[in-house]
Amino acid sequence: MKDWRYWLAEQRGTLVALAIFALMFTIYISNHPAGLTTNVAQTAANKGTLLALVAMAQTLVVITAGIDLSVGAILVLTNCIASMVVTGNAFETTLGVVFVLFVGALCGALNGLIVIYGRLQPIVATIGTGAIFFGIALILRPLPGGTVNETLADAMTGKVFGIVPASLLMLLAIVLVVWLPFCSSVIGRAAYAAGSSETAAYMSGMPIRRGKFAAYTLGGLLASIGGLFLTFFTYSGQASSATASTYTLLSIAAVVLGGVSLFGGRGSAIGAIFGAFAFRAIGDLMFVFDFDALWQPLFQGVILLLAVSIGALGLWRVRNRLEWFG
Amino acid sequence: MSDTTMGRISERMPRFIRRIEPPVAISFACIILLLLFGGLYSSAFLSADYLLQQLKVASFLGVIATGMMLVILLGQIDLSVPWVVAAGAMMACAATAYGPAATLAAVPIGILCGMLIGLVNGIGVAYLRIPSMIVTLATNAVAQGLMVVYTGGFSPRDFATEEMRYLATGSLIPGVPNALIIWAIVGAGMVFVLTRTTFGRAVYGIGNRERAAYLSGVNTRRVVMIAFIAAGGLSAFGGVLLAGYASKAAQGMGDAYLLPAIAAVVLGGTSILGGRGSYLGTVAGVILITLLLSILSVLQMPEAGRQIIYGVVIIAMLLLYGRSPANQ
Amino acid sequence: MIGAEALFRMEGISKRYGGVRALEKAELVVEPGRIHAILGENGAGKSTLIKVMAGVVTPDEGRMVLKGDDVVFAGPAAAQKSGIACIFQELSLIPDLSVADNIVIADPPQRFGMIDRKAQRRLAEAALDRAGAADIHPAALVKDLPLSRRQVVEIAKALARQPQILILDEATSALTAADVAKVFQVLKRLRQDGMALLYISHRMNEIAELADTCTVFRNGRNVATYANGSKSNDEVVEMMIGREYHNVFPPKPPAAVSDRAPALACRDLSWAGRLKDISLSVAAGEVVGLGGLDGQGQRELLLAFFGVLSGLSGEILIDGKPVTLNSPAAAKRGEIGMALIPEDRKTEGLMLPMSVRDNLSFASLDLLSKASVIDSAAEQRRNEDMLDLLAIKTAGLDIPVGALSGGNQQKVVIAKWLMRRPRIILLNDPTRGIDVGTKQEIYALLRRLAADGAAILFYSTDYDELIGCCDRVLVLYDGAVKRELKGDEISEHALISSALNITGNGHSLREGAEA
Amino acid sequence: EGPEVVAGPASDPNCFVPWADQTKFYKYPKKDGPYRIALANGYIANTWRIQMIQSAKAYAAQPEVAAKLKEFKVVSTGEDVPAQVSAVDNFIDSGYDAIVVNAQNAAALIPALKRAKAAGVIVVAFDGTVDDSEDLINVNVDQKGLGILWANWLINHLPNGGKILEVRGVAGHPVDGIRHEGIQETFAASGKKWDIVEVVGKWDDGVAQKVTADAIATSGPFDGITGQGGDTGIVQAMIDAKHPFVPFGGETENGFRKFCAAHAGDGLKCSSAGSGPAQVAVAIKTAIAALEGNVVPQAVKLPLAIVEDPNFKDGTDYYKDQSDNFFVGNSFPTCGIDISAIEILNQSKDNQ
Ligand SMILES: Nc1ncnc2c1ncn2[C@@H]1O[C@H](COP(=O)(O)OP(=O)(O)OP(=O)(O)O)[C@@H](O)[C@H]1O
Ligand SMILES: Nc1ncnc2c1ncn2[C@@H]1O[C@H](COP(=O)(O)OP(=O)(O)OP(=O)(O)O)[C@@H](O)[C@H]1O
Ligand SMILES: [Mg+2]
Ligand SMILES: [Mg+2]
Repeated sequence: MKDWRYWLAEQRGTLVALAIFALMFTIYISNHPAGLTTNVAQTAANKGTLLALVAMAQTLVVITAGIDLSVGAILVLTNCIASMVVTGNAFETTLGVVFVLFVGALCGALNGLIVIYGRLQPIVATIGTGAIFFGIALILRPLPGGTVNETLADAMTGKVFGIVPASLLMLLAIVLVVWLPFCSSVIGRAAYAAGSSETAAYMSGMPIRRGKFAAYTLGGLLASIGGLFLTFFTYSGQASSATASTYTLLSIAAVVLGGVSLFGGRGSAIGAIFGAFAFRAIGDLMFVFDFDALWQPLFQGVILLLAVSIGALGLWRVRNRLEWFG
Repeated sequence: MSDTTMGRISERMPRFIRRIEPPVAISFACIILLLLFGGLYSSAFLSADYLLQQLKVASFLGVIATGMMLVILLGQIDLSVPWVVAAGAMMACAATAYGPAATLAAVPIGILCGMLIGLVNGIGVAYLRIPSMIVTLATNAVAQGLMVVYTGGFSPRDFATEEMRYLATGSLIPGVPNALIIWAIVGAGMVFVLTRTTFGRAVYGIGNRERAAYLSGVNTRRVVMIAFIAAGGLSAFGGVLLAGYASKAAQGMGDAYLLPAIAAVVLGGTSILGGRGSYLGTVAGVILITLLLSILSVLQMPEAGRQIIYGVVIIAMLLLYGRSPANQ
Repeated sequence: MIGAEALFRMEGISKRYGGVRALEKAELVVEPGRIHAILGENGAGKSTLIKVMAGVVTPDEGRMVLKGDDVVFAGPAAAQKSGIACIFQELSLIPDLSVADNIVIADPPQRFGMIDRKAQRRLAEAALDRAGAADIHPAALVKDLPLSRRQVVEIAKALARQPQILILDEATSALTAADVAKVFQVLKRLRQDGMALLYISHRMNEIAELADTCTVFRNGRNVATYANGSKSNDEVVEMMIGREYHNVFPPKPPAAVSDRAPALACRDLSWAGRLKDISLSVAAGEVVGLGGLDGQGQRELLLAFFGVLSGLSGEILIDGKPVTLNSPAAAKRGEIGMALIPEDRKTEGLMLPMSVRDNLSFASLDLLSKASVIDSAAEQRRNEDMLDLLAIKTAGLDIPVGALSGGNQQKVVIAKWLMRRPRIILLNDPTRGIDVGTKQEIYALLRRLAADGAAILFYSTDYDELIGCCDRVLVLYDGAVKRELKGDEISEHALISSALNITGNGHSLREGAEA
Repeated sequence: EGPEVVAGPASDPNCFVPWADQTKFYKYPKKDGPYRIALANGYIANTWRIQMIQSAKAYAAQPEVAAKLKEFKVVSTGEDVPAQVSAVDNFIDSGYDAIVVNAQNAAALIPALKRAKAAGVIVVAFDGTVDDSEDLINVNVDQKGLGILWANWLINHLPNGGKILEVRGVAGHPVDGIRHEGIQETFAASGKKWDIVEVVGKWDDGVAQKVTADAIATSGPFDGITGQGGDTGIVQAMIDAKHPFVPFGGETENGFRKFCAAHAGDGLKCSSAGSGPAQVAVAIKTAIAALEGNVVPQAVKLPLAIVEDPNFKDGTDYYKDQSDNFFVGNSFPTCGIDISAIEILNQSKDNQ
């Protein structure tokens, strides 16, 4: 029985991401003036969770061999909407949350429809929809501001029992409620299959359209959870194109660090979560090392370059050069 | 439906037009439509002044998009454009601090800096087999870091040299901006490379199927690396021209060029998956994007509306002709 | 046959692609409990016909009747629901999913809306077992399997659906005799169980052994339907190609003894545990075959010569001189002059969306250019020469090579290398999926090239081909040369027994399978 | 615990000018020095921010300031708002005494301010201020006043009204919005007839130049121009298009002032005012004062660094031979802060 070897091979990307994260985070914590206190953990968890949500959203789309360059814009749009509707009493707040999630799913669904029925390449289709989503965000929130139900916001960004960051529990819940059911359903398998070989999937009679549509829609949904969380984080909404493009690019970096193949069909959202946390830990190193402020961006760039080059180590093992080409 | 209509229309056209692919034809048609639309608002949109100015401004994007196209034809992408543009411009201007010889060589120095970053991209993509989307993201961050350090610590000189000014804003042929001539030369070079040289064939081949190209005895890694170096050099050259236009270099001057460059290439009918596309399409795409942005700006459309229209136009145009074939 | 009720019937089916008539009023009657073979040269319309049956292609006209009811399939899923399972020529496995995932892909077992992995595993193991491939691990990823194993997985996948009609479009083209024998046992059992089978193959001996009924297609029409065995081989081939047909293999010249160093040789070549101390030599003018079961290192050996593998130990000698080749680019260069016709034309040989011209020239660009600038006139001339030489059927040099029939695509792959006039030609199963007419041309061509001084090393899964074509055959087993057969020693018997590494009197597996 | 609200005036009334009459005065519990102070910066890759960081370092290195500081740490987190908020959290957790913030999105700091207050950490925001919270000290120039100033300059120079080109900043940014508001309101209140053409220059010379060129070609000529940034590019576009020089209300870029000085005689009458990067030094100074237990206003209003035609002097108001890209207005004499922009730019790597 060498089943575990197959399992290991399948999870390699996730495990590498976990290892990078563990390494970076250990360096960070062992140099942190305060050490690993619950507050430090909470700060790291909140920041990581936000990126992890966007990275998961990106993963869903990337699995289908697509890419969502509008994911940051969805984040920003839902952030702006959340800063308007997630207020008031418990009932109103709940309605607001549902509405925000609905809008996110709608944006994702729109992407999906354009890609599936419009037969456009995802990368350009989402450049277009991203501009549209951002434009709407700007109409809704020409200036930063707004409010959010602070009780809910503090609860979601706080600690449960004074120890466990609530954001991590939320992430866990999302994995259990959204990700695991998705990837072990027929629809999810169709999404993977479409990403791996769309023709073969079609010939095999798989519901590839539904699979892709579900992936894009859930991607939008996850991005909107990110938007909600961003609102909890900041108590406000801002239509910032910088935020949109930053998170789009970071989500791609996190997804790759998390071992998800940009060519589709391979990888998991759990890997992307570790990728996101690893990426955040890279940024945190800045905090604990006494770098001149002007050298920090360079340092961060170099670390990123090194981190993405880790995958290249596998090249040493390649003895058949055709394996270069996947 | 649109395919067959197009087919029928194209049959009635003269032969040389018929050979132009639908994306190119539609892009040019959209350009004319856009101008007519602008002309309704103000006849100034149809003035030679305005059009030449658009072509001049389009030249910067055109040079940058040329490099982007080369990379996209390989099935890759270059996200390092923003800071390669800035680095090229800043380094070219910086050269002026190092004596008259360096000042004369400012333009090549700027381009060389871009090629160096392109080299790192190329090594990462071709030899380390890292997805281009992520290597170029990282080199963009590194280039930004370098420029921040440089600006903060080296008392940078950032005036464009006379030569740079001349290249971007002068006019050797009266009435025709030099930038446009440069774009024409770069474009002609690109057309020649793509259609007539072994390198161009290899680019298309690799874009279609790198494995088959490798087994055909093409040094695919070298081709990919050279393409990235060229793309870096062209981005930097675009930056140098921009610096000449603005008469100075600045941080962040390349930010506005990444997505338009990709959009221009794709609107011009080049497949984002690689292996397919013609330079004429990129020319159309560049002019289209430049005009669209300019007209929306001048119409004083609020930023929100502009973003929405920009997005809608991209999607609508691609729906017209950029669709992948239906499932057989 | 008489009295058996037609399970499925196709009437007046036509399909055009632009100007190409893939099918023209095609008819087909499928009956339960019978194996129906479909024959025809490349591009005759066989694949198109079954794609119509499988719901992949919508016909322009005609009707299909399943158990007396008219049916129209909206897509492959609809056809599958009606009990039609199809193994497509170009396979339809998902490379990044596991074997088990692929086998149950159409209808995975579910619990509470989730896929039940345990049940899936059981189903997959059972299906693999039935297909005679219990050695394939259900958790392995399909992309890690060689083509021959993938074909078996595809068969298992079709079996797992328990269809009423099973279609195999060249589903065994990459299998060696041993695997084919196992598959045949399965197919015959299915026939007994009352399933209707459609079988497409270019291997005449397989059809002779397996089929009950045969239908011959030519240019999109059915030419004849007859009971198997009622026509001679040559008659059948003549129906297929529409002209007279004789001996398949060109005569072999007498072995010439030369004291020149062999054009290609290797000494103690080993690689990554997959090649073990291989020593061989191929002289100019010689056609040397590589035999053995699939996956015994033949592919790796060819790749090793062609500079694709790194970490080789041992020596490769060209004209007696040791060389180090680090890439195909190095291997094809002037002094070496090597060419490799790769295994999979669709991913390794061609760029399907590019024109015939671009593909033909692609390996020879260095010869067709001065200072890297392509000489279009020379290119045009050389391309036209190659079209003539190999009689490639194409509507022009500027159409995408993907629009040619499979056989013509294969000719383009060969032509693109012959354009370089290589001195050493490595071929990896070059006639897979190619009709007999074309095969014959390729055999003749190989002989001509050898006569002109080329050294040819030729791997084939088809024993007849090795027997008919090769001066010598080296049989590989587990990465090592087990046996060298010369002249009259090359027989099916000898090939099979040495392939299985059986010493003494191994009996033919095909005979065994028939029992 | 938070500060005690006391009556004014501030300990250094010349420097710590309260924003408005109602502005509260704070007296934080006195802490013993030397202090650990952190600067949480966001984006860094533009000249203003680089200059700001250099100014902060130069100020913190001044002997009398350095004597009060045990540690001065700078972290830049890029354009990512949550990352900056987390950096603030991290500084709180690491026990810094005060945090100075140049916020990407000031409104987003509010939750972090709660945590800072609970931990007894003083937060001073500058450049972008948090108006909806009183758990910090704001330090800023009057951005709206800037818009009003520019508009008034044009109104004064164009007695009959006319056609104005307004080049705006980054859409969605509060500073752009408030400056725009100031400009619009002032023009509307002037009672003259104005035709205002708005384009978006994103505070970037290249973008501003391009949109100005387009605007001139299609809607020009203009009688007056106001630009929030990228003004060098705007003038460059005028020159390239041979647009006549007209009155101009703009920022404090050296390049812009160079043009203003050179072409004043041709009609380029400028009002150049803005928010110098050295306001970071005022913010640090405020933080130290608060830590020392001195009375400070909750919101400090900085003077605008204004130079208007015909007062442009080479060597003080602009530097002819230096880069176009830095912001000249960099001294706050009322606070005793005079960090010459040119000095910090020329600070070589070695003597930092
Ligand atoms: N998708 C398509 N587009 C255009 N032409 C097609 C297409 N599919 C098939 N054809 C044409 O239809 C004809 C029949 O093709 P088909 O694949 O059915 O041949 P075949 O009998 O399967 O040949 P082979 O033995 O090579 O598999 C060919 O001449 C081919 O040119
Ligand atoms: N996308 C396409 N466009 C145009 N023609 C096509 C296309 N796909 C297939 N064809 C036509 O189909 C014919 C055969 O195609 P197909 O792929 O079925 O061949 P094949 O069955 O793979 O051939 P072989 O059996 O020799 O391997 C070709 O002659 C070609 O003209
Ligand atoms: Mg076929
Ligand atoms: Mg075929």
